Amino acid sequence: MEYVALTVGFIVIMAGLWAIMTRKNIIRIIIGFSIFDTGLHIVMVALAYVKGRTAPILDNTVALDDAVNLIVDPVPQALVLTAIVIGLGVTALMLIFAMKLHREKKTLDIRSFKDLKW
Amino acid sequence: MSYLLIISILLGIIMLAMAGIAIYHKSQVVAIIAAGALGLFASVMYLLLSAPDVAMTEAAIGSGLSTIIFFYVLNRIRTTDEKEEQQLKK
Amino acid sequence: MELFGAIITLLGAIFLLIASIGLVRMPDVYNRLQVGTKATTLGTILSLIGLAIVIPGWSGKLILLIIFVMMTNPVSSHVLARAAYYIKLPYTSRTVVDKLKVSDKVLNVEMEKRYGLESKTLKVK
Amino acid sequence: MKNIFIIIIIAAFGVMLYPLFEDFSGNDELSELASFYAQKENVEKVNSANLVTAVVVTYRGLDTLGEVTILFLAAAIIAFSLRKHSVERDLRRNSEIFKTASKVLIPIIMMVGVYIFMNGHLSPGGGFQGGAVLASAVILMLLAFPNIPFNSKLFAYTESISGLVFVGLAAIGALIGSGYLDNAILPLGTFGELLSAGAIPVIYSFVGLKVGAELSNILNEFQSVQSDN
Repeated sequence: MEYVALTVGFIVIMAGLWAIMTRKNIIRIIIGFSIFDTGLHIVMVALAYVKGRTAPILDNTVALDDAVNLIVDPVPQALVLTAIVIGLGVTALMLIFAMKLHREKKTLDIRSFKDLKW
Repeated sequence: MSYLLIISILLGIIMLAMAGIAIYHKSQVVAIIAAGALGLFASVMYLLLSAPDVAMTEAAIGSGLSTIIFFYVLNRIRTTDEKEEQQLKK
Repeated sequence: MELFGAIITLLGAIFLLIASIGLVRMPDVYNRLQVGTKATTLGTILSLIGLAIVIPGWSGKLILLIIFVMMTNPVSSHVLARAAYYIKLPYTSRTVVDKLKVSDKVLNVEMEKRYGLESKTLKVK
Repeated sequence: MKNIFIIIIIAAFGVMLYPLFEDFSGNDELSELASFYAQKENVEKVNSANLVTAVVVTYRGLDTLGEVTILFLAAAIIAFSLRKHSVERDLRRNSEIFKTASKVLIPIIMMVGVYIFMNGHLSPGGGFQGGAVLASAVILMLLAFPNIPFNSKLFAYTESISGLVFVGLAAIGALIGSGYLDNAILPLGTFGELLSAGAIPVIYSFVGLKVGAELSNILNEFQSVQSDN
């Protein structure tokens, strides 16, 4: 199962990169960025998985004494937790700038923004 | 073949299809909704990988709030475009 | 007892399956929304009741969940159908009656009588 | 022609990623760091049932602080970069069903959010998830009552006070505990109860309030953008 998740994560990352590089509409580029983000999170969580174990929450089913042999790795999960929230903030920022670009040029086509091109 | 493996393969196929729709569909609205659905299926995948915390966060933020802000921006851009068209007609 | 709960959960799953078949099968947005709301509400509630029978310790939280589903699901589909109506999504050719048009007209006339013309829409700053 | 270059670039990226896939042979046991966190004496030092919460709040607390700072910066830049020339615009009237139902639902959703971040050390959940649920209650309010006077000052004050309490509790941990963001400044309690794990529920609740206020502010900015000129 973790192999499937890892493969899917990699392909989703590639799809996001492809969308970032080939699409012409800025909204589509931002969608590609969020797809890329999701793929990265899947890869990180899949790397934390340990075969046949449960979530890192100690309760009646997971004994405190034997927790080392029963739970999956909590550290990448904690990192992904913060990464998702940061991803929302960054996406909102990108969308605001897309809106400002649209206000300047009245278009969202990336090919019409050539101000820095000599 | 355990049933978890079959479920995860099905989920993976659906997620790849969602990514394809999000990149290549003509309508931007459908593309945004497909990106949100990708997040939703990813949260089910996190649940299979025994990460319930991450699954909750992804379901609330990745597929809920980010879709909503995409739609706000899309609505804003569409209304300004409509206003300009009306001005051009005048 | 466990078997009974499992049977009820299976019944809920069958309702959900029928709902998803109807979602593909129905001709326009409004019919799809109707199928997707009624059958999924009943299916979800039945699955949760079955779960509560199997594991009685969770029944408090599950009853809260059932109340929440019963409140949110119809309201959200009502809002969706209203939005779809006002952006003029097409009906099927077999639609016969449009009651919202009539009631909206009545409401608008009444509102104009009471508050004047502006009350048709909402002014937002 | 251009697409071929892009395909080559992506293929190169894939080749870079491939060793990660090749070396991954399916973990059979925990890594060294994680098994340190999961040992009995170390779990009892923190006394939090949810190990992810323990990692987020205490062991990796500085990461959380940086994350909250980044979110604050994003919200601040969004608020700065928008002009505020609001004009009136026409909206459809919301239906009575929607308004009444949202009046009932908004307190329930907020309560669920508070429950999620209060129980972050016992069950799945925590500050970020609870904050997101709070923000979704706020967006339901914004959709149901679009001309409600949105008190953004209240949210700003909530946000800054929560940030101050977060940093202050961390500094108290450095003063009287064993280090910055130490959770043993409050009594640890018994394992698995609501009032246990020292300062973790307090810190995580304030993180949840902060995240909820920031996300609500971002959403309100996006809503107000709809009607500017």
